[in-house]
Amino acid sequence: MFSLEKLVSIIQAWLQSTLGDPWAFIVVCILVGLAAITLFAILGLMLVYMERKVAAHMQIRLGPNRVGPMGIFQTTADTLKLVMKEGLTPDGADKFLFNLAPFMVMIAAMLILAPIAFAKNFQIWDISIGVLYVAAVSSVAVIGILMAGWSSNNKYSLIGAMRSAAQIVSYELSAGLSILAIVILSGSLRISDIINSQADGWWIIKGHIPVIIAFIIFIIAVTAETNRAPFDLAEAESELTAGFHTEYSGMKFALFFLAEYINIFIGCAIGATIFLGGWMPFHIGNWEAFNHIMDFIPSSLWFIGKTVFLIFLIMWFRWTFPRLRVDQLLNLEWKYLLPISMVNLLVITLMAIMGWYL
Amino acid sequence: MIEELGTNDQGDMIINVGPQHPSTHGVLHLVITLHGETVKKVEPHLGYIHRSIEKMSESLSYRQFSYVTSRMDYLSSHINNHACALTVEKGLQIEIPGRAQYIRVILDELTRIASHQLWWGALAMDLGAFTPFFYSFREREMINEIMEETCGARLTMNYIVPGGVMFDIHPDFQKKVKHFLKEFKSKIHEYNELVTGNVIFQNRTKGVGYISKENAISYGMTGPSGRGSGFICDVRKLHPYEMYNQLQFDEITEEGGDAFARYMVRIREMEQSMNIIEQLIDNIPEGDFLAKTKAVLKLPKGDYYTRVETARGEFGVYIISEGGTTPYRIKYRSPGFSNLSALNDMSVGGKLGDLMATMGTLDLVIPDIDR
Amino acid sequence: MTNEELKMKLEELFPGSTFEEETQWLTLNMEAEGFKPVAQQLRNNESFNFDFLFCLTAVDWKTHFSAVYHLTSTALRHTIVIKVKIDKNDPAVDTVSDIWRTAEFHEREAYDLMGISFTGHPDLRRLFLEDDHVGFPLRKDYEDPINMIKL
Amino acid sequence: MFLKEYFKTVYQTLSSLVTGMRLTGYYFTHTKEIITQQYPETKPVLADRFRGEVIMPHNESNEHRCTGCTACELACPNGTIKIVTKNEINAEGKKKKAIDTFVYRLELCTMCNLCIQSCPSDAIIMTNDFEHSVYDRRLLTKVLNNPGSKIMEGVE
Repeated sequence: MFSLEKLVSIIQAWLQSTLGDPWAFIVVCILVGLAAITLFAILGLMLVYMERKVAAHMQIRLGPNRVGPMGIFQTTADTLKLVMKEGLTPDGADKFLFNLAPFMVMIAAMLILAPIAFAKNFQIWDISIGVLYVAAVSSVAVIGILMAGWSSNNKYSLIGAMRSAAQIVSYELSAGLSILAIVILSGSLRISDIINSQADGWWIIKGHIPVIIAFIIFIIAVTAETNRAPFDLAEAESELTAGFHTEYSGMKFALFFLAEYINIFIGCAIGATIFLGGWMPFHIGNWEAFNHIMDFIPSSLWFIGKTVFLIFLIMWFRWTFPRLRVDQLLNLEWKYLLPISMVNLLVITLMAIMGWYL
Repeated sequence: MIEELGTNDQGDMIINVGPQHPSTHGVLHLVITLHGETVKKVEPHLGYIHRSIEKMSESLSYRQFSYVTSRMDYLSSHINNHACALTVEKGLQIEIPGRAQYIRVILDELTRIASHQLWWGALAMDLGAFTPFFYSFREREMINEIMEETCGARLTMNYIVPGGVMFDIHPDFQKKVKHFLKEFKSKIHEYNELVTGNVIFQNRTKGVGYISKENAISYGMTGPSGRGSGFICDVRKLHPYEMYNQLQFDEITEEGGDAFARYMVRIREMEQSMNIIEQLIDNIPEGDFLAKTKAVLKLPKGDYYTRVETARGEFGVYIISEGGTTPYRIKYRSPGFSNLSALNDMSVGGKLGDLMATMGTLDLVIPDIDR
Repeated sequence: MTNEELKMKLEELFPGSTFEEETQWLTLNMEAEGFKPVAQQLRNNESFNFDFLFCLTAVDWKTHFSAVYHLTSTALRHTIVIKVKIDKNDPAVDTVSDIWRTAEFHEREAYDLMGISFTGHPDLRRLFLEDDHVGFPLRKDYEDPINMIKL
Repeated sequence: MFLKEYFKTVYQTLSSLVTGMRLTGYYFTHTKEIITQQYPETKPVLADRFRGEVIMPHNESNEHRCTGCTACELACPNGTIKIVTKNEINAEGKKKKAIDTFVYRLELCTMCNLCIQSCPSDAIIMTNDFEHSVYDRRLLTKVLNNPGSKIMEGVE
């Protein structure tokens, strides 16, 4: 059976035996970095293509269909075009911050990749405070967006950045609280522990209605945090033309664009890990035979499948709903999501104490 | 000209929305003063697509001048041509054949439906939902095909000419129109599911861009925008032309005065238009489609004013003739121009997003405003 | 009110008003001087109640200008046309934008294209053309050798 | 009471959102509803009356029906048509007016069909051709009568 775990351990063993202790570690680090960047590029291309196809089919269109079979090279061609374009810096812009901002956004997105378990025992860094780390780092992205909006010296950008800041800061709360619900149930902040606690069933099934509520709130919060419609106020193109990245062009624009999709992927990956069991196959209690069959599907496929399902859900939102207004957006968070998730957290704590889950 | 400073004394931001902006639907230029997110002042700057059609028409003959009006409100080009033809016919006192009247009214109402469909998609797009646009275009395409078959063009038809219509209708016309009505009736529930009932949409439009009835009249807001405030202004009812007085249909008014009321007026108006077409489509009388007219048309000296109801409101053609072959002075009273003048009043105090909802429900067509 | 009643009432209120014959609607001719009070009367007098100014335009008659106001009453459903004669050399007339709000834009348009200045208008600037444009295009004597093509 | 209202709002909100998603979901899964026409491969079927371009039909012996009466030139609102006439001497030795060149400037044409309507001898018609893009603007100025063409017998 194919397993990423074996592949990694073979490579690691080979490096250890040929290079010796410090060098092998350094080479591993470089390899991991390269793999992460490659993963980003591929993910970006795949997700943009997926988005365009999903959008097209919902809008009774065909979508990209010219470059390559089914248009699969369309996004590659677009990226090539963006790479070749001139990266303009406006005259009145703060040049240093303007050029730094896309990298800030990108680095923030990359950092969250560390604790994500892509497959069984296939994780860059199984940090003991994994969930906390994710919550902390994901709010760093807003600095990049604020930087971009402020330094562009464009009023549309500034409004977009301010909206984005207000939005991310607010929705961080309910995202954190809904993650916390699972932390209470599983009793650990470590990602691998959370996944292992779902060996006899995913939390969304084991946790009954309170966890489903937490899951819905989490999905809404992720949509908002990644600035996706119906919460795409930061770039609301019918109001602010393109929001905080109005002035960006070429590769710097591409980095923002990529970061948006990476953020979606990461948000959905976290959601899949916490609520849907990550790489954990679908297990039901003590049905040994059924569980065994499920184990035959590689763990990486389970993870990717769940993540793609969540990504699809978020795309589905985008291509169905109109955009909220800025005050409604904040009302939704502070009047509805936050109280609900707080009460929900209490209920879940009670559940955890009394052991009211499977 | 336009303040380049960016802020005024009170520290408000001054932003140019347009002339290149996704939600101004063309080259409308609004200079808005923003206090944070709150709109304090909206000042339209027009003229980016001003072609001085009124001056052009002074050198065009009475057969030629109406084609230009298709380029004003391009979404109700039929109705604009109709108004021009009616004015000339009034001046020459031509009796139009019954068949031509039926064809004109059916095409007018089809144009109205097509215009409202496009508006529906564009409004949803202004509010951030992209998908409705494609659904509305799917149905609009059917109307375009009917137009193409009968009139020979899809947008700027120039089909209604003084004395009747340019050609007879296509043999398939009745069949296609009935097919369209059936299809559209089976699809209109999608409009309600996707947009009307959507809670986000309702929150974005209810109570937004309010204008009272008195103000609407004072600003001369006509058409669905005026009727959304309860202003009874349907020219088809008040000053019936062609055979609108023989038809059974309701004038749709809503009392809300906000964006949602204007939205509902248009949605319900589409149903009324379908109702009108249904009454006519099976009864098109046989006979001539074009009355006999002289080769060179000369309007007697005098003033001629015709008002018709386009998809956006009351469209007036005011011709002053000195007895020559060309108009001495021609004035087009375009509905969008008056509707736009109320925009400042409607959007002050709202958020930036509300401005887009207000503009969307006013259904502005910029060439119609600039002329 | 019918045209006859309107005519009588108007003659009673403004003695000496002249009317045009054989027109679509009752047409009142007047000079620019006394226009504003008449307009106010037409709007505010209960028996007229002309609250809807549906068209405002200006015409260049070569010897003089005239501003044409089409008014209708949404409650009483009668219509009147007022033609105000304006001097060619000093084209000015009182604004009605404080009576009918829609006049604000229509007067700017008339100012922009015909060059009639409306006294008391809150914001009389060019609407379509650039602020530094020379001439008023809808006047009959306007010449623009570059943009106007004679066919 | 307050709680009941609150939950009712939440329920209505969610159900209205789900209704919308069901519709887009339906179209996502039903690919037969797709209406995209792939243009260069599948050409659109245009109606006979579709006005694309003015042409002057010629018969097999290179004859057209245009008498050079300039009715179309007068009817055109944009000066799209320019007719240059010449005097031809026919078989009986009489002078007769005939067209030399029939200049049609496609870039000025608005397809209003007034020229076709005004033509007394049906010499010009509209075609369905709508693919007018060229790399040089001069190519849009066309001469509609073929070189060496003559007026058809019997057309006055």
